[in-house]
Amino acid sequence: MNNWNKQIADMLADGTVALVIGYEEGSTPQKTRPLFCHDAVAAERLVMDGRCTHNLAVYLTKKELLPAEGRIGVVATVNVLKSALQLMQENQIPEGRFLLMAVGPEGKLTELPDAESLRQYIAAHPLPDNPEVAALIEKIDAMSREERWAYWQECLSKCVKCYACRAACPLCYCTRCIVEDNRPQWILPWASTLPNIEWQINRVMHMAGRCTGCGACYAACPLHLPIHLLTKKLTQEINREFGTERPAKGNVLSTFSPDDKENFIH
Amino acid sequence: MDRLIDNPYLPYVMTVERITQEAPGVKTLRLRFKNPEEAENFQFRAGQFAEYSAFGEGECTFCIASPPTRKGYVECTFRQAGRVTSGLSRLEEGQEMGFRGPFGNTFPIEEWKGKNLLFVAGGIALPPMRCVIWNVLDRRKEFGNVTIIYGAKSVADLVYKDELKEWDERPDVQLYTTVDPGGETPDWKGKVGFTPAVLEQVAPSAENTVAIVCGPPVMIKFSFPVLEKLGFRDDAIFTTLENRMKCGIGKCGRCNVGKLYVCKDGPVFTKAQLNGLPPEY
Amino acid sequence: MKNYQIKHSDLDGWLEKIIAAGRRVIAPVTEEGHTDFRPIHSPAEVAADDQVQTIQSAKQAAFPKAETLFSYRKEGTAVSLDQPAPESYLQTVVWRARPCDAAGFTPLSAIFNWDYKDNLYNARLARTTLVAFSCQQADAYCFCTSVGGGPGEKKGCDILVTKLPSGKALVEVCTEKGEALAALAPGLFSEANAVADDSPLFAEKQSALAQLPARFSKEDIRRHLAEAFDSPVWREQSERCLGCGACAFVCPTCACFDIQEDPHGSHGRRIRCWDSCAFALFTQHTSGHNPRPSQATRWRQRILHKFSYMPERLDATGCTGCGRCSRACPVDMNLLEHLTSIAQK
Amino acid sequence: MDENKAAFEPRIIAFVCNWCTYAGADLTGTSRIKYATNVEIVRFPCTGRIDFMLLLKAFAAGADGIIVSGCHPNDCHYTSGNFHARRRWIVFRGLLDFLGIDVRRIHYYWVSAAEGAKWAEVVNQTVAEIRELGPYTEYKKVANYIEETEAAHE
Repeated sequence: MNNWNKQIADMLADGTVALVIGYEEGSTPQKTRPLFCHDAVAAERLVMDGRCTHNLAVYLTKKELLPAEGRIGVVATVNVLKSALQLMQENQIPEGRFLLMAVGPEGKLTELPDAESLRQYIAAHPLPDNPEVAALIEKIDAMSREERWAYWQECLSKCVKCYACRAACPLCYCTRCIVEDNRPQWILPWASTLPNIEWQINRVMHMAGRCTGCGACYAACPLHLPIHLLTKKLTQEINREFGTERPAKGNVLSTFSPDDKENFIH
Repeated sequence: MDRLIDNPYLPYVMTVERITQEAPGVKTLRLRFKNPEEAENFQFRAGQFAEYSAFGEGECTFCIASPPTRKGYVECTFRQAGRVTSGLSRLEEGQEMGFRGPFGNTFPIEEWKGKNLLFVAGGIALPPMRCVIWNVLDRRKEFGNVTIIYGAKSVADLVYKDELKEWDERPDVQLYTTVDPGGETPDWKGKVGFTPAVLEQVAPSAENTVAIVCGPPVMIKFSFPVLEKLGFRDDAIFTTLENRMKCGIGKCGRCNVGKLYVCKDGPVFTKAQLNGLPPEY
Repeated sequence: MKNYQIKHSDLDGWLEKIIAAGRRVIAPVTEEGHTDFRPIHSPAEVAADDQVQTIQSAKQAAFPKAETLFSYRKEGTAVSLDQPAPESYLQTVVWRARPCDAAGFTPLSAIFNWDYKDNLYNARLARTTLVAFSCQQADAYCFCTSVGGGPGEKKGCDILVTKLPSGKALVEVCTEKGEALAALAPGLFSEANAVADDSPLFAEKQSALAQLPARFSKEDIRRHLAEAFDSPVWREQSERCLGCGACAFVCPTCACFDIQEDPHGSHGRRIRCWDSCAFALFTQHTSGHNPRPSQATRWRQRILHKFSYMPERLDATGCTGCGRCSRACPVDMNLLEHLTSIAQK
Repeated sequence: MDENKAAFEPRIIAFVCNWCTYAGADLTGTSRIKYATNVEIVRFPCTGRIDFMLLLKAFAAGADGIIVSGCHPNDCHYTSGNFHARRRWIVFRGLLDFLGIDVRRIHYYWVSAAEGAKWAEVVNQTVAEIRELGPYTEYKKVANYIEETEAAHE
């Protein structure tokens, strides 16, 4: 047992935390999966390494899974921390409820009890940009408009509307999603090309300036549709137009600057 | 229309013949078959339900509220709540809509011959019972005492007001209407109190009696123990379940309670049956 | 029905004839490293036969993700209805399905016909010919042998092709529809013997199949499930479930659907589309009341429906052991693992 | 301009704010300025209230071009609705372009209540440009598509 597993087992045993969400070995050696530890024994199963890619922050807003009392520990990757911080900024989770923990390279456990410590940790551990994603976006950007339309039309015609992209995203926490509204029925609820495209446009627009770029939407898609390119592209646009700084409260689209560009408005 | 294949999702086209505003947000539609041949072949029994279409909005499930003893039309009573019920509410007399049915099982009325009948209903749940009540009243001599206890939130929320008056005036029906505390008007002559409490007060005899209970889950929950106290056996208590459904024909996968499909094995269940089912309703 | 042999190298020629006959052919196609069923127009588009399985099942041939139930037209107060003619459904060939795909049509047909007959599904299925290829490999998610299937199982196939080590393929024709497909390329086939249990051909076929020992039996599962409704296992297994519909949509036997409206002013269509019991809104009443209010109760429904209710009511098991749900699950809910743990409780 | 394009009458949907552009369009009429009749106006309280989905719905319903117009910056009846809208359109345009949706078909304008003549001008200009682009068939094709399993759709 790693030292950090032992530390977490102790926290569960002495009641410092009522539940710990982390990762365990998955079905195949290539993957891990989320694990809910309710007791010290289960903490032995916790792992943390490069295979841990699920964004566990998605569970932080699911009240039915969380004990009513006590703190909840999360053995988190940087992507999880980023999403958790965003959730705090959007007032979706209270600061003291979760004890986020990062595991360092030598198995050192760092406790990040509040938003400020999260901010500092995230700043100190910048994630490299994924060159594959950047290359794909460049490839699509280089296409003619007609080619881009053909590309996305073909790609999104395959979508089966399982909403795994929505379910896996920590920031898709609406209790009633636009696709479930039927008065009016904004987006037709079955899987076919146009409603699929409209669904993605909605998902992505609602992520504007909020997306932390973790790629959970893409990882969750059973058809491996590159929908993360849409959020990534949007983030690029926002960075270019409005800078990389995000408002501390609210989001890019709930604010404005009188100097925003308007070369497209006549 | 030529039915190319027997398509179980293809509704009958019905004409809205009469619209009655029963209570705020609650309407009864009387529907007649557009095609007389379909009317001729149409049969149903008390307790069965159907799928009602407002074309352009979708389909919705309600019981058939008119009795099978009244031929030539069917009626449904519904509260306007979502997209489809709003669409149905917008229909005007003479307009056409869809109807798919009848589906589900029935109240075993034939087995009730010679017995006393106790109806306990709350709010918008009188419609499934109304079908049985009129069926019974149309064949009044075959049954014993008929007692109806009907409660609603307020006086305005009572449905079938004319029929309630008619039942009240009949010497062969005991009718108790009640409204929740605070729901009464100054000239309200009925009872004030929740339906289970009124049931306890009226205390009908369980002797040779069948109880039919329909209402919101909370009313059913509190009525069952009262009936038990009054001596009703579990197989003498009938109710209907109202799980969400889309197809009505045992395929879409929504309405099952354990291994039973409400749309096929229900909607009518005895309390004895419910005792053996998981609480998925 | 007859058995034939065909050279491996002639399989593409046969497929070409099938395409030339004007059938809609869907077959495994590999794009960006992922293989799934797609409509094809040439044998060259078909993926190399080295993958265990496609992402989605073959059910889409008879149960598309969205289809028209009927259309309506309003004129004044009147409404007229029209419905799809079964003749308009395309004659479809599913090329290189797996035996577990073919097996899925038995429970699907049971659901669509156990009481009322769903003739839309039936008409599509009647126009679908399944050419399954025996599995030469299995992966960590496969468990067909635990639920009554097998890598060389013919049930549900119109034709089962087994590539033999000899360079020939054994073509077992199971139905008239299958025979019609073989008849499109008579020159490519030579007749083969019946595959009796003790024949050399049987032994040769067995030698070409993936080895997959059964891990449990359907009966074990069903026996345990009879007492399991209130078990804590549902919550334990479903804690990480995200409540998406991936498992249901890739499943060869999941048939739960939604009925929706496609209005365009005075005319429109009623649509049937795939739905999933994992969605919270699946059973939610208009009032907000939900008979299956948590992910744990929805996971329980999924397992009980497939392994308890369907066997009891429809005499069919809602699982062919294809493992697609486990492969598709974003959080690695492994059905084989979960069933094994239920069977061992 | 070839014959086909001349015969094509673009269908333009205009989403406008109540306080500036709608009043401006009203002024166009009362000033008896003649302009293209291809436009159908949908009035909103504010450009900030125009959901991006409405633009997509307009295309799906058969629009060949879209006009979005409201108060000039600093003239918003609700102080900042048009600023919020402007920011939303910046982001939205970027996304649509990446998806290959033809952003040349969506025209944004500021038209005040006093600019009746400008309204006539922007409509005429939009109609001319959309006429040049031709009907937006590639979007309509997708809108009416449901499945490839029926012969009728082949």
